[in-house]
Amino acid sequence: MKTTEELHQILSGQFGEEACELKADEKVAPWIIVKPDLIRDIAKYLRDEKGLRFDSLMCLSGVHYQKENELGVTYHLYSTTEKHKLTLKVIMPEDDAHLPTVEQIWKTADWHEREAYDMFGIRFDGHPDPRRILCPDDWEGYPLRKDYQVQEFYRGMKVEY
Amino acid sequence: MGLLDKKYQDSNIIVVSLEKALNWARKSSLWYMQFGLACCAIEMMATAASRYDFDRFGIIPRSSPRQADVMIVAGTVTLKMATRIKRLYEQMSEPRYVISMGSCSNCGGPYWEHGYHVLKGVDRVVPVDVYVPGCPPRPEALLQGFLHLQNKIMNETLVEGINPDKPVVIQDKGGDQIDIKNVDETDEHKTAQIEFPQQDVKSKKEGA
Amino acid sequence: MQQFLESFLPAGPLVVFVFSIIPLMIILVYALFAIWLERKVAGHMQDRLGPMRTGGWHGWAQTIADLVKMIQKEDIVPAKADRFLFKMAPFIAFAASYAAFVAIPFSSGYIGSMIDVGVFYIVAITSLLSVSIIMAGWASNNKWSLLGAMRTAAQTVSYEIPTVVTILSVIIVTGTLNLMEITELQSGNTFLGFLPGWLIFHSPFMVIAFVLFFIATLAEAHRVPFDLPESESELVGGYQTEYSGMRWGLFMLTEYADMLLLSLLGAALFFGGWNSPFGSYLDGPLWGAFWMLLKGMILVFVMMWLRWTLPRLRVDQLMNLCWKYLIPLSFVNLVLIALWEMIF
Amino acid sequence: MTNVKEKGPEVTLTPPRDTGKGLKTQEMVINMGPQHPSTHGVLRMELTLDGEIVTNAIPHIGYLHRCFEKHSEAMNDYAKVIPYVDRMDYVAAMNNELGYAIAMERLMDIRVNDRVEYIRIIMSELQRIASHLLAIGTFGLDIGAFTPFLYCFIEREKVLDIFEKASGARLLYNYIWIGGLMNDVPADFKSDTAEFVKSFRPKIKELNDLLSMNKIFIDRTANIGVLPEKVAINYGVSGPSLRGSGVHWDLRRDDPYSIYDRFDFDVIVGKGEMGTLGDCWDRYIVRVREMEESLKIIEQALDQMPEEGDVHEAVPKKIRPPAGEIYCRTETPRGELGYYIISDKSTSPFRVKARAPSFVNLSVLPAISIGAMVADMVAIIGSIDIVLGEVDR
Repeated sequence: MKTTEELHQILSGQFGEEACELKADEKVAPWIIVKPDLIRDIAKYLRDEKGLRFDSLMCLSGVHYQKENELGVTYHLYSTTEKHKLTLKVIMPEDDAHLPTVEQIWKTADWHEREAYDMFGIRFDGHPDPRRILCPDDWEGYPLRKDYQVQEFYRGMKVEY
Repeated sequence: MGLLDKKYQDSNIIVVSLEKALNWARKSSLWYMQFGLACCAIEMMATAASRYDFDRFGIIPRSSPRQADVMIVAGTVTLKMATRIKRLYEQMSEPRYVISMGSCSNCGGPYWEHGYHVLKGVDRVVPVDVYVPGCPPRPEALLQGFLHLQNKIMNETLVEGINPDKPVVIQDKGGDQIDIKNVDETDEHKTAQIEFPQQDVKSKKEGA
Repeated sequence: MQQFLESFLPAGPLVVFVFSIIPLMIILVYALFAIWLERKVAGHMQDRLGPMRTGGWHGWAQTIADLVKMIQKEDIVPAKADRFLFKMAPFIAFAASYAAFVAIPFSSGYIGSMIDVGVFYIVAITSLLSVSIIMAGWASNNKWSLLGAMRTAAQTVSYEIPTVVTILSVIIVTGTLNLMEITELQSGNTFLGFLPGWLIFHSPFMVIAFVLFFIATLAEAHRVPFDLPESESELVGGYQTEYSGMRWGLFMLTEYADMLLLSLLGAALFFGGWNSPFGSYLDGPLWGAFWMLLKGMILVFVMMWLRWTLPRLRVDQLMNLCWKYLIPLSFVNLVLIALWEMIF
Repeated sequence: MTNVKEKGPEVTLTPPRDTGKGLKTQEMVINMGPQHPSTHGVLRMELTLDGEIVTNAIPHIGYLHRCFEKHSEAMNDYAKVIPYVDRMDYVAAMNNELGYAIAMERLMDIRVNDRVEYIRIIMSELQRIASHLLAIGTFGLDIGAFTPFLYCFIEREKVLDIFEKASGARLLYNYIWIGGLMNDVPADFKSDTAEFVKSFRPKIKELNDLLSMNKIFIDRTANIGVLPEKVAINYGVSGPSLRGSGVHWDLRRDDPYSIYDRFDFDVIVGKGEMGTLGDCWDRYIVRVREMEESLKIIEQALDQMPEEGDVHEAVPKKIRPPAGEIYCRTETPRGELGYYIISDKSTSPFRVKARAPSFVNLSVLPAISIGAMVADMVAIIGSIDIVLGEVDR
């Protein structure tokens, strides 16, 4: 059982101060912001390191921060053996949103990453099956971006009411 | 319709009795296609189950569209699914009917405004005979919808009159009396032409 | 029967026609009744009512309405189907099961044809059914249909063996293949003073033979738990998937006719056929027909009962059951019955 | 924005094999769904078959994608999200509402009184029973047993009657609100529920006799679709599907929310009684036995429920949570339902992400279905118990 602060200590010791940044002043649970390139290594470390053992990825969500022109991915981790939780965040610029996949580390990420791609257009490098999951293959745009404009027709069917 | 579709110009006693018998047969044996889309499908199952019992009216499910008479569009029709609904409808053999069950398939329901992926009413894709309101409709409401459909079928005729391919307006006058009129095709009633992709299954070769 | 018809019908061909049409009438009336019964049985087993509206009293006209509706339905032949085979298949299926009725003794006064190889003929002609199902499945150009058809082929071919072996054990006792003679042998005499002289009471092994026969016929008639060819929850509709309207109706009719055929065969082989259960009381040609059909219907009812109770087997388990249990058991039983015959 | 078209993985068929007797065999691609009697809605499976043996299975989802997350962001009130939450997992609407209400209450630091808590617990446990009944019934239907399905529905209707009396709806209730309930339960709620609990126990036994211990049913489900513990955790499988693999994991006990810590109940896990640990039968029997545990919880809750208490006491007039975010998870009949809610201090949510248990559970399907037969495929899908409304959201 470790708190986010302790985990941040361990991570910054392993990957350097600049790799991860702790946000502890938030209301409910603190989180750690990590660099996009490092997420795969950090994830692997978190899963395999003794005493951490984050064997379960509870949730992976894409977020669009329109004001900052940024896209984010939030990872909610949990360890079924050590019983501790951790929230990781990755922030990327909107026009070049890509990060390494964690699909090989937690299989849960497979479909969640596809969903994040489908909804936000975030690309996950190294994902074995990078295609839309919910919307049809020939859908235009990324629906959950805040500036999303719905297409007028889809295969001859009017989309708007 | 199949057998005597609009072969006569005006009705006479023989035609009237025959069409009554044929209509009776069709209304008494409405087999619905066994597929559900969303929440309404659960209520559809409940209607078929013991308490409400579809079978009392001779309504049973068939899983193949070829043998089905009614398609109950039970739930939200998404744009991805709409193409399949259209295809299923085309696979059904005439005479075929469509019951739109629930607000979602009537008009988009709660998803009408922001549902970018929801078809706002299944009547944009296939012609609908009966709309059942509710979110989801109670089983009683679905049964009522079937009774309306039976009324409609009883008013069908072998002589030229109502063109079922064109949109109609139905007015319920109480009891068994209903009035059916063709209306002019407007944009509102037009069903969309769907462009089907070449191949749904991404394999190159046909197995069988 | 033929003489009776000749006494008031003028022309010879007409006599033959009426004579041969009788089983067809029986099948049609029976199918109308049995499909309604099936839905009623299902309904009452499931705490429902079943058809109630159509025709008034307990939905008695439900099947008639279904039939008239099916005639009105559009007859679809899929674009890429093999049109000839697709259209032929239901007719061959029905012809096969109708033709088999010719050797069934409906009563002491009526049998379609007194052929000496009656049982053999029935077994042979019903094999045509699986041919027609393969035709239907292949011609539909639908993969589900094809899977259903392949299952049928395997199932029918396998289950014919235990069927035939159990029939063989009856023939050891009776010494004839003619169903009329088999039935006649079962009349009159009694066992233990009160049991009718039916073959099922002949020896304990006969009971085993009947159970094996019944299981095998369930599979032959494609009823639950062996309804794999059309298993709805897996194969959509099996070989019938692409059929609509009356062509599908013919398949349905065949299925029910098959049930009756095999039940009547079971009744004739094991339950004394048209013999009255009360010795000579309520005997005679007309009562005979009544007893025969009643016995058949009771077996049909048991088939329905099973359908609404049991889940379905998987295709490999189906084969296991046949090859590993039914066939060895039926052979052992055959030997035991033969021994019983030698000793007593 | 560019129109990105991604092709799926190309299905590669093995080249035709010559069996040496002049016969050539080849694999066949078959499309199962979206309209298929046993895909529990609009799931589509692309199966590659070698004879009847599945060599590859690709699930295609999204045929019921109803834009839940977009709707949540578009609503101008947090309370308006609840009807959409209902429609997500339409078989277990109460549990979904409970999850959302708890997440919002934690974010806003709202405490509800005991009466509300107890009513919520009773409602969500009744919903669990109703949902499991549906899952069991349709599973039986997939295996080919029609009658148990209808028997399950008879019992389910009784639960729905209780809900209907309280909320006015049969399926989608909008009953559990943020900070309270829509209204108090009717006067005869206690007696109705107690009567149901009493009458339901013998029905479980009946169900076991008819279906669970049926030889054919066991043959069809034991040793099929074995989901090993490690794979299950790695895929994030939760709920009865995870417990069927023998993992003692239940959020009601391990990460208690609401007042679950006040009740005494067992976490049911699969034991591999009829075959291998983690097969379809284990997943099925976990659901059957969980219904008994739910009955236990309901009985205790009925005993302890206080008579007094205003169910609207803590309902906020204006829902304006402080800026922040929360990930809150609860145990629904299908597993771990998590809500990730980001608030930007306005009255409408900035982001609501639902971590739907069916979505995650379904993703394990290709991993456990290779080598099964087509008929097993149906059993495996049924035993995972998916609700497509939740998979696609």
